[in-house]
Amino acid sequence: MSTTIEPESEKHALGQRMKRKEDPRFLQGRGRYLDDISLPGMLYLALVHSPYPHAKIVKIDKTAALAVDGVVAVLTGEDLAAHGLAWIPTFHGYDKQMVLCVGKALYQYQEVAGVIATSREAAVDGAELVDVEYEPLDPVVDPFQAREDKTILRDDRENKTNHIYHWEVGKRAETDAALAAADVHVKERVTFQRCHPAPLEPCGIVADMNGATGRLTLYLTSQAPHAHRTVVSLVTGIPEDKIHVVSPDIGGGFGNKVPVYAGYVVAAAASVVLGVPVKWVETRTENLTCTGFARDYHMDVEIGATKDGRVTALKVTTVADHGAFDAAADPTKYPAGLFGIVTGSYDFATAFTELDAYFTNKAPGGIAYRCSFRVTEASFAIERGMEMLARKLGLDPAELRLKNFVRKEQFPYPSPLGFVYDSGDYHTTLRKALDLIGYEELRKEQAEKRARGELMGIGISTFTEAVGAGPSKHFDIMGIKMFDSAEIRVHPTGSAILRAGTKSQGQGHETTWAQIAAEELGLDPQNIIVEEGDTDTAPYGLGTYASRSTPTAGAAIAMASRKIRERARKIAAHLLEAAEDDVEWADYKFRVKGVPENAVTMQEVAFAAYTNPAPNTEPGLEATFYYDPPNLTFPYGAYLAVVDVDRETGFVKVRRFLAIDDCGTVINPMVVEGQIHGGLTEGFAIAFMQEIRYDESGNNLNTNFTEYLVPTSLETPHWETASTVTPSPHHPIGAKGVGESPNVGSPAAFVNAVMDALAPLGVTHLDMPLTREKVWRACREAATA
Amino acid sequence: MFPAPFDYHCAGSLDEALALLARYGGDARVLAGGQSLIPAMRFRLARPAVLVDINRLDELAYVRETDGVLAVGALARDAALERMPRLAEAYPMLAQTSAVVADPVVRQSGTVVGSLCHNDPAGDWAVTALAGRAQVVVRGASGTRTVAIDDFLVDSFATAVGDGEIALEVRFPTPPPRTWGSYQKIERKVGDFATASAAARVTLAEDGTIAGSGIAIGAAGPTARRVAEAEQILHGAKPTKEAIRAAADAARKLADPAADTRGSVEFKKDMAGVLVGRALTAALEHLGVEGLR
Amino acid sequence: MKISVTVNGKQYQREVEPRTLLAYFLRESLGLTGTHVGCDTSSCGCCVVVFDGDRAVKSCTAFAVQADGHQITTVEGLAQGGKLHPLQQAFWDCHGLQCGFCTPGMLMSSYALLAHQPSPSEAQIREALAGNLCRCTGYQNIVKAVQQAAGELQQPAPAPEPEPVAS
Amino acid sequence: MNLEYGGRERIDADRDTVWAFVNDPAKIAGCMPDVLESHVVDEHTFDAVVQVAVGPVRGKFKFHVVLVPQPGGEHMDLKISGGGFGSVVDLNAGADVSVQDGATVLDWKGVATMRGPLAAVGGRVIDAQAKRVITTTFANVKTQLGATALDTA
Repeated sequence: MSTTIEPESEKHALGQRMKRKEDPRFLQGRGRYLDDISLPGMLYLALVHSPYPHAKIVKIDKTAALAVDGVVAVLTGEDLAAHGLAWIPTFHGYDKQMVLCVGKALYQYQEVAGVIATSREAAVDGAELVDVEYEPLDPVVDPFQAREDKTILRDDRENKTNHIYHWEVGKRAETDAALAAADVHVKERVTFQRCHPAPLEPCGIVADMNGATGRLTLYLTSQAPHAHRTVVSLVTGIPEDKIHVVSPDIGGGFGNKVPVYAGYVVAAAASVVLGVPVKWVETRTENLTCTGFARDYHMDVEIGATKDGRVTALKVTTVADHGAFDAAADPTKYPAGLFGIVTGSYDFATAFTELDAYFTNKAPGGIAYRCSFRVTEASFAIERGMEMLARKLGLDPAELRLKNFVRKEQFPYPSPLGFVYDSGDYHTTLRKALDLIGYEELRKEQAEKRARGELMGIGISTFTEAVGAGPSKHFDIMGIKMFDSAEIRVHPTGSAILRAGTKSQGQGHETTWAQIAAEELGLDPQNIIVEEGDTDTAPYGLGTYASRSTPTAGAAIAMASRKIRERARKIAAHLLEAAEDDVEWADYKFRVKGVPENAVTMQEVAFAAYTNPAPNTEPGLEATFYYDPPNLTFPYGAYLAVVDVDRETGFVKVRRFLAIDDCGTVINPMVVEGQIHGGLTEGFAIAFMQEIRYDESGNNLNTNFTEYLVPTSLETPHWETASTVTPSPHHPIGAKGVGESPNVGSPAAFVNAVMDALAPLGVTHLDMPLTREKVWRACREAATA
Repeated sequence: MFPAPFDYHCAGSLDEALALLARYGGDARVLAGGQSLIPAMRFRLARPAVLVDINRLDELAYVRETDGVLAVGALARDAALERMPRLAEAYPMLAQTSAVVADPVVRQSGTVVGSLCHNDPAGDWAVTALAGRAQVVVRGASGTRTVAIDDFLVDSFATAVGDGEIALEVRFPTPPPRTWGSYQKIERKVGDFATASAAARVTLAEDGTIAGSGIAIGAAGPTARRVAEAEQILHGAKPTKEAIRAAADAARKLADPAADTRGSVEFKKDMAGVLVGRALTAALEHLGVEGLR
Repeated sequence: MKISVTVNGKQYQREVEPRTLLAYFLRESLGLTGTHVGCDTSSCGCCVVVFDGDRAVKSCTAFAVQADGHQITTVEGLAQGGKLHPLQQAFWDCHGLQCGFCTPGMLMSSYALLAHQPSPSEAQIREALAGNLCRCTGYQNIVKAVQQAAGELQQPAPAPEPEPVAS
Repeated sequence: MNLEYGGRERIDADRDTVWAFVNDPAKIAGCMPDVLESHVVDEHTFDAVVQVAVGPVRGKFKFHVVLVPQPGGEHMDLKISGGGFGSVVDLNAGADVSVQDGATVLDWKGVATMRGPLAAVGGRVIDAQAKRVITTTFANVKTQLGATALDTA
């Protein structure tokens, strides 16, 4: 049943539109971001990049660079090799990647050398003068060409092939048979272009090797500080206690700040060698050309259905372009992430999906850009497929979806590709969306417009995500299980400190985490301070990405709070002079059952915990909880886009966009709306303008913000939002996570809307981004055809 | 990124600026708004040995209407026009241009004259200046000369301003009665250079025929181009759908754009025509002509 | 060369290299790290500061030497007498920020807008902020915040009790 | 990014003179515009440093030029590789020398491939420059040969 949580009392912290506790420092320029950190004697690192996408490094001459005033050192791949740092393992450890080019450059802008100097300017002056002699090789930029293995890009690997791995799940034979038997059948290649998270704050590091203590402190733009410390320890052999990772305020991450990058390693190595702090802050060009990209999936989508519109089978065959190294950020056992969510919100009797990944002369990556691992690609594939099926069947796309949704009584729903969806009420959510936007009227208006030859489209996307990785029996990264953690200490006067293994990058954990604890403990969220990102003080956790924070750390916070509550009950019984079993927690107080006026507050209990502890009980009031989720959570939504297309110029005007999200229990509606606005805007950008494109000779064509297009306040549509609430049955507070749903669900809504607009012209599919020229060309070809 | 080292001179007077430019010749660049120059320097594509900063020359920061021309000084920012009261009524083409150059923050530093001097093939002001029959006043050691905009725009990123010279002001003739103009731009997003752009200005005679026009297109060749053929087609013609279509086709024919990430040659040529058509339609409809759609 | 510049009402005299960009001068010579740098192409607007009270300037696209003799306002100069500026208060009230990186530039561009246009329409606000990029908010709450702040600043009476400034 | 150029020059000199001229690195070097310094490496190769100056973009480009005459004395390839601004330009041009109604005709076309910051940021700037360099070079071949032809007449 769908309900909206209403605060029950002024004390109720959960579900409140509480203003963010982190904001005052950001609003006054008092945030502390990586580049704000400056240490005495600090040197600066600038990197030299290869202009060639594929070339032998013949020789590197440092002489001129070293002669530059202020230049202290120049490091190359050979220099790092001497310290065993020429190569580092990739994210999931299946491949290794060069830190600085060793022998070969494998993609344009790959890091070739590092120049360390006394000022940023001097470092760049030096980098300009590092003389690198290249012997150009033919680049392979197309994964379908790479597949032919005519040129082997990675001769450092045992297997002399560009093929990285094959992955499949589902029933191949059964699915093929069902597709062959289907009355109606659609098949289309749907490409999700290479794009980039491009957070406004670039990645960076200040590495500080303290010779006196032998301790290496790394201030790092890190979404996963603990994981990074462990990786550094494993790679360098430095004991973990001698490494201190501090992730300061982060200016947006979106997955970009999960991997380890060359600049980090070179700066750290330089600090170890030189014994002084070294700072590296990447340029925007470095961010867009070297650090983790996302998507680049080429998906053949095939759906079978009965003539009355019941889907029978789904098959998706994917070619993935991973670039020069297999640095995709996916859990170890899931090389294609959670792509198995590709059956979406629909009840398929059978399904099969397989994927092959290839090396190309492009930047490495394949990170979870504002989405759970590969869930955006999967959602786009199925939602485009359903749209094409509706067109082929001559059915209204909303009707087709209502016909095929998993029904609410089917939850927990085992999907044919191996997930067990926790909860959902897809019919209610889509119907609410159709009512709110006035779907019937819009279809009427569209019919009239079409009669006049005008192009108007309505696009639907009813996606389901799989987030919150994850249960330790399935999910790990380099062996580390993907649980997360919380540690809460209640002070004598009833204020508290809460630390978690996650790391906010703008999501507002300092506020929402406090709200969860406050709700569970009956304390004032304003008096609960939240700390994250310091590996010396935070409990161990794998960090914030893939919408995992609320499902994992959010749960840990609730559980740690309940542990405290159980301890507190003993103290309360002591104060109330009642038997522990007679003491109940109700209305944010401990009360003697049947005698509600006989009660003590958590503040009173906290004070007693330090001043008057119950006999034979441990003094103090704190708890730690490591939460291993029993399952993923499955947030979902129903999105509707309305567009008008100018057939003369190909311009698409997004007239309306309605997003209804169901992320289970809502911790802070204001923060949730903010997350949705932001995710929709990134989805809009990907649908219409954002792409990392390489030309046939391997040049990256989108190397800065004049070419990698981020929409401004003028292009960005006005967003309409609403919600339904279907709590997760297995999460302590029923929350599912929301930060990424809008970026997962919206691209298909936009593209479906434009394709619906172009339907009278017979256009069935165009790949993103839907630039003016693409739409213009489609209109013109239809006109001349 | 950080610029290469350079010597900086802040001119206290126009004569001082000219003297500095005369002294350093080709090694010196004038720094006005700096919105194209400084990013180029940050990428070290531009590495002038000397910058001559004219930002202290407040006497050049004017936009004034005198004897039939709107004179825009070398230090007048785009925003100064954008914010000018009644500009939209008196100089619609300029007002519309001033609202779409680069982005609103860049416009608070960028200058109109600087944009003309940079002469990016996809820049906005050159297009409007051509359609508006503007003139540029250039001063050097040898004196002051006035150059018609058509002669001013020499080649992509090249103008009639020689080493040691400064473009002092651009002059837009005040439109005669029964005249209206429009600037149309297709950009991928705010802050982008034009994928295609067009400016059109038409004057109607008493009898309702077209007495004269100025039509130009941008991002359609090494520099902005006047579509003379379209101007001839319209001269003395009745303002009809057909006339507009013919003018638009002339623009399509003339356009010789370079393919880039903004679009193919084919797309840009067609957009040149579409935008000329839209600019003319907008201008004529404002003048009360009906039945153009 | 030596420059003399007034930032947030305080006068500074510093020796700078001509090529030093204003953004880095503010951040590193004056320690005012609220002004951020997010790109090299004058696109993102994280570095916007205000010259002489009403001109928004991308300080990564200006040299420190150009600030000589000017009055500069940065995000650190908005809050007065322990109270947030109505723009800051409105951004907080309306959830007009998330990661906070673009926020200083957004605030300063809004500040310059209101200096010229005290009661802007939503369309005018969207136009005026189109030189500042944000990856988190989708702009909607930022626009709402600027409208609220404009309203507050129009009030003759002082705005309703703002939150105390956390230091 | 790839840029394509081409052109045709009618030259007042006989075919053999033209063929000899375009095969002489010293002479071709002399035809390149804005050459600051050049030296001939061997009978087919020369290096040149060219002053690039387009709008705000000013700097030096180093070019390595190889002339590859094809047997038959009618077609020759020019391979020009160069660099500057941390970027790379490779230019492959081909020229056909033929006689058409009395005059010697030089047909040429070239493709320039650009990599690095220039391609990314200065593409539109450098396009104009590359076009100018190669067009002027072949135009100079015509004028210089024309001149010599007249002198010897």
